[in-house]
Amino acid sequence: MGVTAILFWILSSLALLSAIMIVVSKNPVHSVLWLILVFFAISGHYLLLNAQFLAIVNIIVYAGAIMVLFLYVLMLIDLKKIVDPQRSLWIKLVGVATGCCLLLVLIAALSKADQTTALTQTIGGNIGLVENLGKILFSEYLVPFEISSILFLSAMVGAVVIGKK
Amino acid sequence: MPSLENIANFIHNWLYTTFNATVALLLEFTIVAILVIGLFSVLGLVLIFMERKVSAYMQVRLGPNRVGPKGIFQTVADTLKLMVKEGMTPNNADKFLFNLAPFIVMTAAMLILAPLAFAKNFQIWDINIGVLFVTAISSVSVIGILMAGWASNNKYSLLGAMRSGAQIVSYELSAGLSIITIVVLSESLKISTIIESQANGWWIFKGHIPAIIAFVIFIIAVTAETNRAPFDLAEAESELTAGFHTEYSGMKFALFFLAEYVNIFIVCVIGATLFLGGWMPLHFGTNTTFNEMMDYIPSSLWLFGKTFFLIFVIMWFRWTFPRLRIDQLLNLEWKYLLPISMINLLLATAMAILGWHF
Amino acid sequence: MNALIVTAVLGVMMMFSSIVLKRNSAIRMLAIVGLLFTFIANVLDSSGVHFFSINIKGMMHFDQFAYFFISISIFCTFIFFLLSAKEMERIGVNYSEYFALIFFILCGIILVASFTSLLILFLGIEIISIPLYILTGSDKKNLKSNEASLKYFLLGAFSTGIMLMGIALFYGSTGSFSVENSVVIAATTSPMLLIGILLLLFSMSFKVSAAPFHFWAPDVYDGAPTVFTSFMATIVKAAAFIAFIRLFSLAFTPLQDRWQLIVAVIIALTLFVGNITAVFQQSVKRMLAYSSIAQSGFMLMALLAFNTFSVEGILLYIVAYSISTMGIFSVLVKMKDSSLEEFNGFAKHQPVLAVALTVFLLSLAGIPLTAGFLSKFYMLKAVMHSGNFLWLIIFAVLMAAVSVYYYFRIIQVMFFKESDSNTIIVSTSFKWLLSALAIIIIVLGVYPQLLLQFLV
Amino acid sequence: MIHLLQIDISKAVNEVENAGSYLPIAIQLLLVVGLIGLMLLASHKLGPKRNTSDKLEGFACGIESHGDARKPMAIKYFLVAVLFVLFDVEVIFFYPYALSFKQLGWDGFWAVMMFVGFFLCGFIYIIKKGALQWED
Repeated sequence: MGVTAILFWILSSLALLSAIMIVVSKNPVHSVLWLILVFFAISGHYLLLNAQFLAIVNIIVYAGAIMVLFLYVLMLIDLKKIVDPQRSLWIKLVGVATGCCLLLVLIAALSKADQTTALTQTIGGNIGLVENLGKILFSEYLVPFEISSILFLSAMVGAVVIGKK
Repeated sequence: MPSLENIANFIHNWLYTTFNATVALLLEFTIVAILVIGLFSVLGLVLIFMERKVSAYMQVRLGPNRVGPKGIFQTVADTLKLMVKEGMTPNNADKFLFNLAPFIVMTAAMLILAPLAFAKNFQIWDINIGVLFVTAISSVSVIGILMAGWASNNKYSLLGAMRSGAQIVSYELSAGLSIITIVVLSESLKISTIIESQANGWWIFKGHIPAIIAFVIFIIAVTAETNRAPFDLAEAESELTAGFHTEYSGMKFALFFLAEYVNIFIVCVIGATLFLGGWMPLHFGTNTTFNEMMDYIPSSLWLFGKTFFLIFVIMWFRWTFPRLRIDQLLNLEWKYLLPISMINLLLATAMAILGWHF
Repeated sequence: MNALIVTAVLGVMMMFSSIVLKRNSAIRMLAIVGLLFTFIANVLDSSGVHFFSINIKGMMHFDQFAYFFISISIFCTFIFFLLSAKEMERIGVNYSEYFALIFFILCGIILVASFTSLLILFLGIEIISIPLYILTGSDKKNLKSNEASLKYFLLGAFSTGIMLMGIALFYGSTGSFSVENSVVIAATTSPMLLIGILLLLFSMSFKVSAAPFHFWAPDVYDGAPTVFTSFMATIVKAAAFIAFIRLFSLAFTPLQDRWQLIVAVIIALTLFVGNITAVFQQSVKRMLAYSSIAQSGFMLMALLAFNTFSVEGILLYIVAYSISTMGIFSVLVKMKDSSLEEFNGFAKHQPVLAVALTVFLLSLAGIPLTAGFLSKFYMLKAVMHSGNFLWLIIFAVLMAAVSVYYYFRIIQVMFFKESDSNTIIVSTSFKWLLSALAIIIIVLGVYPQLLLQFLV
Repeated sequence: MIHLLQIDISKAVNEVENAGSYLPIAIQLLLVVGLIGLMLLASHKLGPKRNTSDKLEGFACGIESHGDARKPMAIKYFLVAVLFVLFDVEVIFFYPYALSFKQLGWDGFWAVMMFVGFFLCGFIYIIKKGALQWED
């Protein structure tokens, strides 16, 4: 097992553990913090794939910006007032069963995929470097890039409609 | 000429000739570790002392003058005092988050030190996305602040943290945009390349008006990002006691305090690196005599000189401008700095495409 | 491409309209005129007059079907504006923003009608969804509207996540975002691709509120302001269908035998759940929500069989369903609440409207001589042509019979119940418009070629 | 040229050519966490521990604190955070552009201008609507 593989397993188990903690924690603020840890683990994965830009963006936008937004939202609502609705055990079991089904299907499919041999692209793959990504983004994928500005505009309008009195 | 580069080279070569590769690597790690810790303690002490003395002289007083000659050991004494103080955790605080918050803030501050170049070829970690890395890690420290405010379960803390969060994230935008202006001009995110691109003149001179505008905006934005006066309404003593770290005491408080000063140091180093040429000496065109004279000054002195000049400017602000209200603060960023820096960036880009800069 | 840019620019214009224009009627006029202009731009585009020359790098493809569908949705939005734009004033103060969001939604609709790359599909779906979350929650004082918005947002985000996972798996196995048969054929054996298709199928079923994924629909349709429900349940839903069908007909036909049965089961479930639950509803709004689920069962049949019947059928279905549902909603908006009692003796007070409503309801139920009947007929015929799934056809007919019950219940209370003296006030132009729509439904029911001739 | 750690890592960890360049930061992270932990531990050991309930109460300048501090905050902060997320994404898009604008030339510039133009529209809209106005 090489260093990459060891790192991969460490990061994966960190990500999975924190993801489970997000769901399990009683306090939503704790969940947010576990989520940040997940993002860092995912960023580590991106780095293993040599996708630097994604790794950094993941930290800036998700771990930085969106988590701040989440924390603000949590501070907007009165956490004390919210009584955790008592879901019946049956519902919980069904939820777990469904999740496990999806997991099973995904594992079954992915284990047969031929991509398993190419574990990570640490060597050779350099499309994730910032300048290469820029070249692709502003030429090949220019149309989706421009269209995404409409998405941002509608989000801005939404923020004003919802947030402003 | 004993420059930092030569010393580092010497140590490196000596290590690798004396020991085998792995041991040498480990030893190097240890040396770097000791250096970083040393830098930290020295930085904290020096900056706090400097702050006190600068404020004192601005207000025509003497400042600390009892402990040691001219009071230079005052901060050492203070640090020792903070070390042996009791670190309390309030009863109704969220214990875990309360203790984690200073950790995060401090860790973020110390991680940013890694890609900074302190002298010619003297850098812990020269990564190809250096500037981006700095932006990324600095965007995380706000989480620590919000966490501290929320976990304390104190109204002052929470209010301070909310204000601080809003302020930091807002000013991050224009700070980022002015950083990108320099990235556009030097076409690299790597700190060493950015510095080398200024060999024939610093960006603030070469970059025409866009670089100057970017520099001004950068200084304003980082002053706000480090919660310094006149943007210190997150910890406005007269209204919010101490803002998000009201409940902190002892070492945990010291960590927040230290992180604040380390952050000031870091942003000033970045400002010096991006706009003022980092460790590059001041060069004037083809005036070789002058240039060689300047080269004679060690590169580390150049960087620290520029950095401490910027730190002094930021401290100067504190005693010059009155504190802003939160609405003025957000207006300044959203209505003025953000659009200006955005248009400024486009201007710089157009200029760079046309090749108008030197 | 014309229409896409025009709608985007119009969206921006509508954003600023409330700052420039002070009167709501002026804003409304601007929106209507803008929509007319968009329609013209789109028609010109389809006949070869392109306003802009943009290299779209093969990420979108505007074929005749796409142009036609875009025209239909612009036309339906136009009708929607004429019928209910005035009612939006009552929801909140952000009158112009609602129009802006609707224009952005139209942008998304144009994207999903013409994508050939999964990136564009994703962007389109998101551009449709995000304004919808906001419109659903636009009645900020109303707790139900807030709840619906949050529910819609959470479930919508979840389904988008599943969709992204599907796209990722698709990309992982084919190495391309391009929605083409050849791409899929090259990777048919990959199990990752199959899972990707499955996840895409599920997330798209969510977006069109097909049965096991329909739970959000009744609550959201019920909670949202009625005006926006009528937009969501018709035009937006039709766009989701077009995206669904486009995705599967362009790319996944080589693997048809793998997913066809799942689709058939989804259709059967959708028909069953929609129709049976609709029977028990007391609120007309909620009943229409379930009926819209039931109708999606029929529309999904186009997915089972790709042939000329299904292509013509789905367009006819969209027109018939959208116009009828919008017509009913436009009356419902004007009522005090949406209970069935509100319709008591409606025929006495508003005979014209009552007749028009009857035509709409008959069309939804699929009674001959209306467009609704023909469209259902086309869909069933399409499935018949594909050869399999006879059981589904029988089941669908059975369920259509069930649907007659709850649609006729409204007709019955309108004509045969005593009124409680509550009348609604409508303008003459509204009556004219509604009658015209009823006539369109009947004309299309008799002579569908009037519409379908444009498809050639 | 020596970057104290950089150069040797790729020798020591040959297998991870590119990802290996992040090892220094990982080590620095461990180091920093260890150092801070040590500092906290030291002060914990050195400092006195005399806990009284009065002392551990929330600080409210000497007066008794009323109610829970975690009260709902003004929605203004939320608006700022939402807009920050949107604009932050825009700023992020500039990084790849800043590194490749030379090759992209004017085409790329106009593309970015269009993107920024849309954003500026949104920006003006926000200002005009007073979404960032602190006082209503």
